[in-house]
Amino acid sequence: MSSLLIVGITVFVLASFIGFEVITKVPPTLHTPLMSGSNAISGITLVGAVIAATAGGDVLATVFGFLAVTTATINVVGGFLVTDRMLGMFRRPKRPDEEAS
Amino acid sequence: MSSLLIVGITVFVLASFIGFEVITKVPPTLHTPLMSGSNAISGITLVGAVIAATAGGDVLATVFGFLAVTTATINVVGGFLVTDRMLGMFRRPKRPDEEAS
Amino acid sequence: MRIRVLREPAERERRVALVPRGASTLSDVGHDVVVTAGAGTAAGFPDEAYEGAGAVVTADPGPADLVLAVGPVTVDDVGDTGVVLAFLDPLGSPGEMRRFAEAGITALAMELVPRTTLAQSMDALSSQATAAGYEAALLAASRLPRFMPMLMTAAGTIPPARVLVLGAGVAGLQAIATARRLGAVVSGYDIRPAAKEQVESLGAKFVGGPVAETAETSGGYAGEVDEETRRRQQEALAEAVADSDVVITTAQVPGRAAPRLVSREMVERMKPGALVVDLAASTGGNCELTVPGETVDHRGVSIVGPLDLPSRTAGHASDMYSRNVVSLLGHLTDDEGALVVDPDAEVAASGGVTEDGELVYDRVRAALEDDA
Amino acid sequence: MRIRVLREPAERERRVALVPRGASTLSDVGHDVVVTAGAGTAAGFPDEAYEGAGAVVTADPGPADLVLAVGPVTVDDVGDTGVVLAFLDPLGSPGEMRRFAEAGITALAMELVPRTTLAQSMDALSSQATAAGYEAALLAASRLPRFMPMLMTAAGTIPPARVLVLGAGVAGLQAIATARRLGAVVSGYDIRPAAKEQVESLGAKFVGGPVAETAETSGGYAGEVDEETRRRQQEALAEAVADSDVVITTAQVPGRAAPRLVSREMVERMKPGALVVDLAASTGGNCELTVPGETVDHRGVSIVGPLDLPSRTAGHASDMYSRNVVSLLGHLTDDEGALVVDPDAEVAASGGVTEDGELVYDRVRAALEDDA
Amino acid sequence: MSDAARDLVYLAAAAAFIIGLKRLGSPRTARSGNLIASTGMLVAVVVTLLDLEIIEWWALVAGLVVGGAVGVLLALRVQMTSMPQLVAAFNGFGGAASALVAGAEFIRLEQVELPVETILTMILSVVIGSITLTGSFVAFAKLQGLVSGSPVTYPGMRFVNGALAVGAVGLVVWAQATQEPLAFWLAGGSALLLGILVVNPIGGADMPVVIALLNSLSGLAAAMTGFVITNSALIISGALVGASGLILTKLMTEAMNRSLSNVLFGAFGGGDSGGGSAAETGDATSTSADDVAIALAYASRVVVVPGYGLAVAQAQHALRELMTELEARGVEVAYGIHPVAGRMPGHMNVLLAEADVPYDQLLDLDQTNNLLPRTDVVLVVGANDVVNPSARDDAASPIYGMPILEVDKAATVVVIKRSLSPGFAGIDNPLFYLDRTKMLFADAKKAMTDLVSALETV
Amino acid sequence: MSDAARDLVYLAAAAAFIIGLKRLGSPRTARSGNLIASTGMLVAVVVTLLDLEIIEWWALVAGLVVGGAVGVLLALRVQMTSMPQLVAAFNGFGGAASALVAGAEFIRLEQVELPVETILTMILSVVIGSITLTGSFVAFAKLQGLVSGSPVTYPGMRFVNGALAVGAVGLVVWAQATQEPLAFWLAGGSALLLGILVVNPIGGADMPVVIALLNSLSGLAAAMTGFVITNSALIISGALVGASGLILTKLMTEAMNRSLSNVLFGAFGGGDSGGGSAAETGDATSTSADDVAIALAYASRVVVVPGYGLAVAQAQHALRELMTELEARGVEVAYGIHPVAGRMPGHMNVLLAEADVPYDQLLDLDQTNNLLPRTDVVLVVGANDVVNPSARDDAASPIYGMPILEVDKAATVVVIKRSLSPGFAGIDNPLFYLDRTKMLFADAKKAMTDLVSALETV
Ligand SMILES: NC(=O)c1ccc[n+]([C@@H]2O[C@H](COP(=O)([O-])OP(=O)(O)OC[C@H]3O[C@@H](n4cnc5c(N)ncnc54)[C@H](OP(=O)(O)O)[C@@H]3O)[C@@H](O)[C@H]2O)c1
Ligand SMILES: NC(=O)c1ccc[n+]([C@@H]2O[C@H](COP(=O)([O-])OP(=O)(O)OC[C@H]3O[C@@H](n4cnc5c(N)ncnc54)[C@H](OP(=O)(O)O)[C@@H]3O)[C@@H](O)[C@H]2O)c1
Ligand SMILES: NC(=O)c1ccc[n+]([C@@H]2O[C@H](COP(=O)([O-])OP(=O)(O)OC[C@H]3O[C@@H](n4cnc5c(N)ncnc54)[C@H](O)[C@@H]3O)[C@@H](O)[C@H]2O)c1
Ligand SMILES: NC(=O)c1ccc[n+]([C@@H]2O[C@H](COP(=O)([O-])OP(=O)(O)OC[C@H]3O[C@@H](n4cnc5c(N)ncnc54)[C@H](O)[C@@H]3O)[C@@H](O)[C@H]2O)c1
Repeated sequence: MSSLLIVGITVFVLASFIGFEVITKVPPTLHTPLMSGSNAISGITLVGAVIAATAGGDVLATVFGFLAVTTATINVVGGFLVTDRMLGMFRRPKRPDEEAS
Repeated sequence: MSSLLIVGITVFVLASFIGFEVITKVPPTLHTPLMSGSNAISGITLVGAVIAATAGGDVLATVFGFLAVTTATINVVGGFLVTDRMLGMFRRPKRPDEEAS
Repeated sequence: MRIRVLREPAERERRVALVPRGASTLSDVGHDVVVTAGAGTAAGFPDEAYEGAGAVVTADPGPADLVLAVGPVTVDDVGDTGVVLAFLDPLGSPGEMRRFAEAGITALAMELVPRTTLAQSMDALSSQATAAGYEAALLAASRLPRFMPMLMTAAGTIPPARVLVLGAGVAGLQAIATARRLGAVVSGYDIRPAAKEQVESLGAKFVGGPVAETAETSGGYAGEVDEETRRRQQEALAEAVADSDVVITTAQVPGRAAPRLVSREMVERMKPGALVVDLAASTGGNCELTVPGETVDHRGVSIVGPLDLPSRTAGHASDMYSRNVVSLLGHLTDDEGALVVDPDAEVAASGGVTEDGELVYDRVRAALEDDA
Repeated sequence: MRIRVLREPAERERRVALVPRGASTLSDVGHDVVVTAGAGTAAGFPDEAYEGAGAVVTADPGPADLVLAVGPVTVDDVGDTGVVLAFLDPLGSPGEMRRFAEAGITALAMELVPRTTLAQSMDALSSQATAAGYEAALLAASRLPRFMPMLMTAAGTIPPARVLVLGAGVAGLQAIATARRLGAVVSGYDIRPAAKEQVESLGAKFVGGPVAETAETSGGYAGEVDEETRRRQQEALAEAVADSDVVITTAQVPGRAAPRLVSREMVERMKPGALVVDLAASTGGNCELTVPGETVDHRGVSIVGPLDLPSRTAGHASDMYSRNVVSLLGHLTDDEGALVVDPDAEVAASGGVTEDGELVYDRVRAALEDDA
Repeated sequence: MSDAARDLVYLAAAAAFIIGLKRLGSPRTARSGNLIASTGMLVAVVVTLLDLEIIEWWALVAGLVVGGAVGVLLALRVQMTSMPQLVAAFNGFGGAASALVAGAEFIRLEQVELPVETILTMILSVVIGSITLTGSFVAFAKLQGLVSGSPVTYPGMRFVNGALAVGAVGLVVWAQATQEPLAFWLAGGSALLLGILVVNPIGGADMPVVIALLNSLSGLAAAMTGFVITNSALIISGALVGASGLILTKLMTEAMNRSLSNVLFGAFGGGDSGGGSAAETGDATSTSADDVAIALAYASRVVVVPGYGLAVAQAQHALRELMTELEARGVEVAYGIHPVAGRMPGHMNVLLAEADVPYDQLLDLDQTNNLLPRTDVVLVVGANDVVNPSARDDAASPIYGMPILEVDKAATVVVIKRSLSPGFAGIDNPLFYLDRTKMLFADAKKAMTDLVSALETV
Repeated sequence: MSDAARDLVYLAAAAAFIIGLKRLGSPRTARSGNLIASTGMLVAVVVTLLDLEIIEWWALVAGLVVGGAVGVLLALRVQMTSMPQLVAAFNGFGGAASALVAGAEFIRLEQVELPVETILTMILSVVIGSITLTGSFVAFAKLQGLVSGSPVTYPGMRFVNGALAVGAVGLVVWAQATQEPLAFWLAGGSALLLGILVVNPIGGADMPVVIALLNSLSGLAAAMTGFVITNSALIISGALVGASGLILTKLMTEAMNRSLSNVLFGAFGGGDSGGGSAAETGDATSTSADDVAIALAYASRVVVVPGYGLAVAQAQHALRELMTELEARGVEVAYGIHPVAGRMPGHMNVLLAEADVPYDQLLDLDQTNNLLPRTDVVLVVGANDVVNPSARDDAASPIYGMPILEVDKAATVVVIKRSLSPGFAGIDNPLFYLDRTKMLFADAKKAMTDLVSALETV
């Protein structure tokens, strides 16, 4: 096994730990926005898509790249926007003690 | 900068995130045991010490290595043991509903 | 419609059937309200208050379309009227009912208003039982030569009084709540199975004893129980009664003598200084030793059979009764304000005893035929 | 030592100074306890119970070393004895105290036992005030022609009664607690600054009014207040009194007439059906209209001046008094069981009124000299 | 720009994702979390472009323009109620992207002899991405009502799915060992099929859980792509989403009182109108203490309507505690008391006085009905008949004409009781089936305690 | 053994540390967490040995034997009360080890031209390790009473420390730029000095915080060593401890109501007997709601002694709630009522009846005193005179002879009141200064609410 792979695995494992830890108790109302937001993050594959689309070579590969950029962009742009829209509903009333400050 | 260093930094940052996340609300009674346990973990430097002590070469380096192994071992062995001793005090009474099962 | 408010004929009765607020409601919808002078004084409603509410106060009110009273009243008490509305005790005095019929007076008995969810605002039995239950607990507390609540003081620890409430209807539940408020340890018992949950819903204990699925008739009333059940009841209750400092009994079966729940022997096993308050005194009492309207001392145990409990909180009791009456009239009058006693509408049907000179209530007729 | 338990001379007094349990404690440590026949009956302690506790019950008990009574008692009541222990009201009847001195009887007044943390188990003022406060609230609740608690029912919403307690000493606080238990909205007032926290510690509201730092004397009693404070007090209380359904007054100043807190005008501003219960009736009353021992009706407001409140819960009140007495005797007797009235020990010093034929209590002497 | 600098920027972007994800977990910080994560994404893409040796322009520009436009359009136009299916669709696109990148790489490197691990991650990326793609779109179709939302099963279904899965694994092994294009593409194709077949039997009500799981998978696909193109940003973010998606899936199944295997293989589910995270009981919508706590915390006025159930559960102290907590947070609270609530006149007064509820918070029928239209949340605790709208609306009802507390005038109605069973009057209550009504099925005391602790996390 | 395999094992060990650390944070899992972490350590060391090309044997063996023996001896022999200083000492050893490894590496590679980053991490490792070493041992000495525990300051102290710090940084820069051994060793030496000078001015009561911070530093040192020898196990574990140590430090300062800068530069602190995490007020030991919650949760019998303060705070409902929660956890609870508690006869009865405390849980004086010697925790809530032992022990006391509730017979006494001020009788209460007494200074109602929420996390 290459050391690059080992590094990849190490990073993968550590990031997974973070993923497990970072989310603990989330109220059900936030389940959908959270899912949507984390789905947008998984659109990071856009970075790969950009590389695939611009690397040239086989036309089929470039077409694949084009499709990849398109779908990934939909995922990223749409995902973050729609998450923000969903979260728009959380506006809290001012507490009496907050009004003073 | 070497890519090894970048990898090191990546790993370091990810592990730090885990460190920040993994501990959230700890009751004060556990502060000392937790400190002791995590201190024992930092004794991982023993791995480095072992390498330093066995690599040969300069005698001074080996002497340093010996000292490093000694101190690191104290830290690791003593640390884990004493943590366990401290935690010995947590024994909970059986609840009525637990006794059934 | 000319509505007359009676000054109650019964001696210890301090309530009044309509309070000034009710009088003003009725005047507002166009009725003429006439109040016998002094009718509300004992309940804390002076004649001036009625005048202020648009009623006419007079010593001799003359004929009317409708007479309101708390009751019970006789044909002589009501005088010249078309309809009378009061607690008429139709099953207890069927003869009087026949006399109403003969006099051509339509008699509406407040106790026959159905006990449904819908009719609760007209349910005077409930409102007056509320007052009775509350006053029963207070009466017990002040008669008792000891404290109700637990007190741990420098002069010793005083254990809480034990209160047992037999019969957990409206009055019983209110007595339970009031005794609990005062800090007593309260248990309750009733023959209806649903009562257990209700007693416990007030934080009191339910005393194990026979419950009879069949005991609950339609309308939520208890029926009479057979001899075997009675015997098991007495057994189960004997211990609980003996342990109690106060026993409040409220068990009733409509139209029948009150069930005998506490026997002489049971009283004799109670501690000296203990107390029995019998709310069923008027129908013969739940305790063997009860003398209606009096306090009996039996070997250090007092047995009180009060008849005037709701009158002890006459102001509020009248207020509630008055609202019940107004609410019922709202149901019984048509758009022009005339009284329409429609035998098919549930509320009125069950309230009516006599109509057009006839006895329309089966059980009264039955009672009279039994007599005959 | 021969200890005699008096049958209380006062007519309405149902308490007894020593209950059978106390008698047995005293017999056990070697005293001879003699009980006048029938002494405990009214409190629920039959003669047999005393006999069972090792006491001698007789109609004519003869001479004794120590006489126990609830009081007040005269020289004639106690007969031939060395010491008498009772509520003697030394400041109210200094003449009687001189007579005790002349008769060579050592008079120990229960009301002079100091109100310190240490002496609480002998503090009969506190234990009897507890009973009085509790009974006062109950009396108010049962006399009131309305409910204490709030009730939202199908027959209308009944607002909670408003109860105002003036004077938040032991009895006042207990009255507050009991009225709160019954669901009333309670406020309290006292001249001592510390009382505010105490009233609030029972969940009641403190009525704004003048408090006087100087009002609290050593021992926690209130002193007399000057004219200016009295005026401001009346002003501040006028509104609160007018708003109340029940006013319970308990303000006392030891050895003086009770402060006048509720004037005729204030009563006249109260609602018809409202109630004043004056616990200070025996020392003249906090209300201008109070007649001790009677109920006055003034324009629809009843003013009750009960004198027998602790007697209404005679069983427990006697029980507590008896424990106070036993506890005090424990302090006053030496190892052989003989009574040692040591004027230097705090407890006894303050309890003693006469000794060796002398008046030893300054304030009584002063009162007598004033008279002379 | 040096590789090192680029990699450090990727690290920063990954950190932004981590922080963003964390903040998304709490209502107070969620919005800013989304902003942080999206900023991280922008930075990562920009640094990639700067760093890139661009050989072909058109595919990049066209893809960004088309994708961006479609994304914005969908995100802004779609109705709030269709959110779950939209997320499913986005997720499908993400899976497709990962598969396509790996596919493109495979094509480009077809002639090169690749190390085993590279082929393996490529195939995994394609397979996982493809399953995500088709699975997500089936979920989308079910939620959107394009196909029947009810579970679709047929005899031997498990066998077929199993065989297909085994086949796909075989193809993966084959492709990985030989770098044979046919095997590679066949594996991808069977994954597409598998996605459809696995999701199809699952009912519409369970779809949110399925989407969460597919979301986790799309993270995994991105991570695999990261291995393929040796890009740590993809590996970290992919792993992050993969792991947190699993946790989220677990949370969601717990909120529905289901287990994951139950959802995936149980092949049953509620009716065809499964929306949001709410499970269903009949036509009434049930909810969780956590959701109610949020609704309460973000309300400005809450009215409690207690009934006999409060008394049975003896929950008055716990109720008072909950209300005190809400008051401390600046919510206006009141208690609406119906004259016949409970089983005796004044029953509620007895209980609430015991719990020391201030009298001035107790409102009678008229006061309450005046307040209800201006109330954000009304909390019906163990009451039933006294809030039954048929007394007002249904002339045939045995209680027609009785005045009721018109809780259906409030913005949100939460009803706490143990089941849908009727109250004293023995009649059904249409309130429970209103859209604005959420049922919290629990003993009243337990519900109160749960609400108090749920409130602490809001 | 291949490098890849070794690295994977290291990764597994790191995972064990992460899991272990997480479990150490909750009383229920702490012990198993420690076990998991130590297993990870064993695995990491063993795989290192297997993988190693061993040139010199003696240093390894001697070091392991000596270190192991000393470690075991210290861990098992030292008294429980000396735990904080023992942890400090261990921590010092850990820091020393990191510094020594980096030093050895420096010596070994003296002749080789090293890349900048390698030297930098070497020096950082030596410097941080050295500060940890001396700092920890000063903390040890203070706690052990070897030097005065009170803050030691002198005029110009800050200036001297600042200068030294600047000098050390200069040396680091110099060494890093030139690989000059003199600069290297001087930097290490000044770090040793800095450790002493920085910790010395801090008072004994603040030492636990300092140790936590030094613990975080020792993690950092290990991580730097990891960079030096390019070992991911060290980097991960070191970063983990470094980060979690910071969080722990923050938690501890919060528990003491201090800020970190306040601790480090405030140069003040309590007396010289600072033990555990408890802050001090006079001679009484104050405690936190979290600690009391643990004590309550792990007790088998708890007796509450309420007093006037409970009434003033109107905390009866909250108290009842706390006790109900404890009962649900299987703790036996009772209320010990002193006859004169409060300000009127029966005051406590009124309150507790209002809160619906079952009568059979109310014990009078004698019953309570019988039970107290068999009680694990007695919770004195706003009571004072009625639990004053001088009424029993001190013939000169004005309340001598009054019967009291002998709460000092219980294993642990927790007193909840707002201050040390006296009660009604106006006399001081020696109970507050007993070793077994912990004071929770707070309004009784607030304390109850805090305890209830603290209990949830136990
Ligand atoms: N006030 C009076 O004087 C009086 C007297 C007699 C009769 N009534 C009648 O009683 C009714 C009162 O109305 P209401 O709304 O108060 O009560 P209700 O209509 O009887 O409904 C009470 C509801 O509480 C729920 N419940 C029972 N135990 C519970 C628990 N432990 N936790 C949570 N929920 C629980 C029950 O549903 P689940 O089983 O699903 O939990 C039930 O549907 C009216 O019909 C009235 O006419 C009143
Ligand atoms: N029972 C009776 O009949 C009666 C009548 C009159 C007098 N007394 C006397 O009163 C005393 C009763 O003893 P006790 O132990 O109950 O009371 P205590 O000795 O008066 O002590 C009460 C303690 O509660 C604390 N406290 C006050 N408010 C508080 C709050 N909001 N939160 C937390 N703590 C609070 C106070 O300390 P902090 O200020 O530090 O918080 C105070 O030290 C005895 O001396 C007794 O003789 C009794
Ligand atoms: N629908 C409504 O809204 C509504 C309103 C008020 C009352 N109610 C119902 O009406 C019913 C009667 O109430 P009430 O107070 O007028 O009853 P009541 O005065 O006729 O009787 C009092 C209680 O005595 C009990 N009892 C009778 N015989 C007994 C025996 N042998 N042993 C023990 N207990 C015995 C009865 O069960 C009843 O609970 C109750 O079920 C009540 O819930 C309904
Ligand atoms: N040390 C102890 O343990 C202990 C025990 C019992 C009582 N005490 C204390 O003894 C004191 C007296 O109690 P008590 O009940 O016997 O008092 P009390 O019967 O003499 O008087 C009753 C109350 O009336 C108040 N009062 C007097 N004049 C007033 C005026 N003009 N306006 C308003 N209020 C007025 C007094 O302040 C007192 O609170 C209290 O402070 C009490 O706390 C102490």
